[in-house]
Amino acid sequence: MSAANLAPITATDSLSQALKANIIPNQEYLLQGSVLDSAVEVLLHRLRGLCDNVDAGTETFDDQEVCFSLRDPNQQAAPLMLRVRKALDARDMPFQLRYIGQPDLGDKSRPTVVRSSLDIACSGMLIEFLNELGCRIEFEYSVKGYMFRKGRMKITVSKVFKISQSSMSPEPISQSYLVELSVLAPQGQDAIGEDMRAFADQLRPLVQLDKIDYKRLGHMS
Amino acid sequence: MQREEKQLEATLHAILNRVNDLKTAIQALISKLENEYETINWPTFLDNYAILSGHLTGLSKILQSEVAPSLRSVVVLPLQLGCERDEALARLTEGRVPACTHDLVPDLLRTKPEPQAEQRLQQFNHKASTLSHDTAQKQVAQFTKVISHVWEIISKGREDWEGESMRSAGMQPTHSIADTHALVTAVGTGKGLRPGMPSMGPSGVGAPGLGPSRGPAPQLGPAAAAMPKAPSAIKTNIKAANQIHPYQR
Amino acid sequence: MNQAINVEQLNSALSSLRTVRSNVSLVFETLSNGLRADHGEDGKDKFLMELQELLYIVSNNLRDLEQTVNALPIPVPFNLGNTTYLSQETTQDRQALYTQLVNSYKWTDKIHEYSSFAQTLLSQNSLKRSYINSGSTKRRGKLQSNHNVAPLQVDNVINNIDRSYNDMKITISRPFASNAVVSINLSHVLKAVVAFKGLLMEWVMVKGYGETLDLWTESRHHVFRKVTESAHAAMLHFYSPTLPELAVRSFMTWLHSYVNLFSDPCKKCGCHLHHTSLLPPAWRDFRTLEPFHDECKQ
Amino acid sequence: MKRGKATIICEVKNGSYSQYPVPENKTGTYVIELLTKRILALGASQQGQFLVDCESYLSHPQMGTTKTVHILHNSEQPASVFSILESGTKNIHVIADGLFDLLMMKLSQHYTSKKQTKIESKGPRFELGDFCVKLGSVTMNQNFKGILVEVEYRPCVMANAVWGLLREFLQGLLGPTVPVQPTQHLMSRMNEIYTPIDTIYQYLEHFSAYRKVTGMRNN
Repeated sequence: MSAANLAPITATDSLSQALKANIIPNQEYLLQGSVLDSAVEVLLHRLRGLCDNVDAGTETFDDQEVCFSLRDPNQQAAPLMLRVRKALDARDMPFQLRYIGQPDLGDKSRPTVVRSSLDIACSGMLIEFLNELGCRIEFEYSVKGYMFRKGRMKITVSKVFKISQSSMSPEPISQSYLVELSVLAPQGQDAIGEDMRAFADQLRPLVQLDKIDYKRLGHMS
Repeated sequence: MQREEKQLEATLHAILNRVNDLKTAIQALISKLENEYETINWPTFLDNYAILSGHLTGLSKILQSEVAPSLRSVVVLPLQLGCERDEALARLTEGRVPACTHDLVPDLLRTKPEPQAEQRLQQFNHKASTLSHDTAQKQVAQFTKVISHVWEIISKGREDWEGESMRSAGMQPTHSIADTHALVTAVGTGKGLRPGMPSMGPSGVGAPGLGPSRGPAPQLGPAAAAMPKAPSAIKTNIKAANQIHPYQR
Repeated sequence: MNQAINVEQLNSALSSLRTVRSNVSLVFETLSNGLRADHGEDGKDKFLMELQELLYIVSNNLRDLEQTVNALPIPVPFNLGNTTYLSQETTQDRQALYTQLVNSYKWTDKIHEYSSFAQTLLSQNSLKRSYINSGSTKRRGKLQSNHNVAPLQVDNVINNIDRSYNDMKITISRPFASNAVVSINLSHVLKAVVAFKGLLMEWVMVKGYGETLDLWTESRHHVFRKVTESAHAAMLHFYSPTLPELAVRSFMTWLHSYVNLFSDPCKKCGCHLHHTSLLPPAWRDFRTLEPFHDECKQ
Repeated sequence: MKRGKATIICEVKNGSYSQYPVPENKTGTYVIELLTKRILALGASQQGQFLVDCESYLSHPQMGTTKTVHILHNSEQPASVFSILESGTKNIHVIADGLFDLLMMKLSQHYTSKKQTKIESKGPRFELGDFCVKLGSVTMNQNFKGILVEVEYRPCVMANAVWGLLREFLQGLLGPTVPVQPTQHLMSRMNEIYTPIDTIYQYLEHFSAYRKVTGMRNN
């Protein structure tokens, strides 16, 4: 009997192996900023010069994101947030289901926000599934913009739109584009944060990419 | 006696090394000046002076240290002065000192500063010692003032220059902190994205946000009416259903 | 006689041309070498003198050449076709004509060779399907037009067939110039691709519903390889160069009968699967279109 | 979504296998060996092993009506996790990548795993012409429960068209007296294009039946 005839290991086993080896990219390193509409062209131009995936023009995306929350049944912990993203410009692509944990800003010496993150590609009736699971839609919006890649770093420059009730054209939230620089990596690879800082510095003074705690901002206003 | 000799030798060796270092550094400096004066990067060139001064302090440290005292007791006695070329000396000095002549020896073997210099030094020392504490303080303050003024001018100039470079690209400020915060909170907590409830935190209690029905909306059976995606027409249903789903409250 | 003189004159013209060339190259060589040691102290003047001398020689030679050329009788222009333009372009790399000429010569030569072989073979073997036996020159003319039909006409024929079936979708593409490659989607059962030459079918490949279609790779499923075999047989069976449209239509009708490939049992043994090959009935009778196993069809 | 191939899964029960009386104590291995011999005699070649497992999670009682999430893996689609949510009469499925298992861990407050009902079907996998046959012995909590035979006919994507053919094949393999019935799920999707989730639904239906039997016995 050849090696191919050995019994396949169960999915749970392979998952726990992967967990042990720490190869699952479940941490997101994140820097955020924005750029005014008037300056976005300059930023794009600069990114075209800096990034890898620009041979065949810039990559665009047009996504819709729905944010769900799942209450803790014991009312103890904060509700679990799940986000579903689907591409409006490529309808046959799978949905992206995301779990994002609490952001950890750390002290001043930490270069980026770190938050736990699970990125799961899904197909099927995901929205309905989440609804039935007990999730509740918190809010939704659409994002439209450009995606760049530099090594492991992902840079998105996007406009955030409110979803309008009627068939009106979607209404942008502000006169700026949201700029995000992120890397998904397994736990403990903090060195990437320095790389991200270095890259963020290249975009100054056009964009100021920073660690931003939206939780605190939300309470402030 | 032998131990002392050994010590002396070691000290001399150390001094020689230092002097050699200094020499090579000076050589490098000179050759740079002569050969690369067109392409030279002046800030890095200044670093050469730092190297020189490093070597100098190293040398003076050795000379000041306790190992040195034996040197003070050693006398260098010019045995022979002459105008003839001394090959051995020339080789030792790499051709700089061809002969041990009368006009060179006083400079080379000097152990004290020149009398004129000594005099001036004394003058300065005297002036410093006679200066009152108050005047000294005053002068220091004045000096700091001048320096901080210069610093201000420079930093202002830099700001202007940076602003200029941005303006020359055809823009006023390119980003706004307020917009950044608005966008980040919107994406993070949904602020401004929930129709009908403008600034509610993520844990907001109350009627669920009524998301407009979207693209491939799932078919909502009567059982699913509890879901917040239901159109507003069946708001009452939501309430009723909420009782069935206590966790939704 | 006259011709002999011509040759002599030509020769002298050519030789004077050669002299001009060699002297001109001498000028350039001297120029490129520049001042040499043997020019001595006031080398500049000497060098200029030398150059002047050489230029003088060249101009003399040029005059000679002009004289001899003028003395030549004006030749009757040859008709060289496009090759006359060869002289207009001097750099070899830019015209790239030579290799093309050689290639086209080679191909014409090959075609000539093969066609003579084909001619002998065809005259020896009397193929039943071929029109050659009929010997009628009229039909021959017709056949040629079947190999070389206007794309529009082919489109019409195929689109007509497409319209007559609901569950068989036929799409035409022309990846290779004018010849159509037709891909057929038969319900959710199979896909096929047929290469046409004019209105004559040249190649068929059948594959499963989920597979990617191309002309050359075989299906990964046994059953569709079998169907491909049958389709080749059918293509040859229906071949009729005189009535190409009928052939295509009959082939398509036959192919359409595979819509029940998996659901209908064999007419002979009554089973879905043949007991040894474990294949469904992958053969369709040409006339009745009834399903049979390959092994049951006799 | 990737297209699948028409597959039926048939349960081999002791009773229906009456032609070859099987001693009670060694049912599983004996039947598997017997079927292996038969299928090899038909000219099949063994191509590895297969494994389908299913774990079910129950919603927290605080969350109202009980809902069940079944998480299934199939070694034929090793990078995918199939998740089926049973809510009342409705079944909603999602096909996700492997990280979905991690998400279920995050949801452990809301959905708790019923470890004792973890069930799997595992065994050799054969290829025979265009057929792929999998002989799985079903174990729940290390206890042997029965045998499921999966037959996949790869050229065809419509269950309806190929049903007769598959039944003929299965009856040829298992014996003509074995009743071959499509599962409820397959019945409803006879005229659709078959996808891997359809296989998963069939397994789930069979697995649920096994669990029910166990539950009754326990009562």
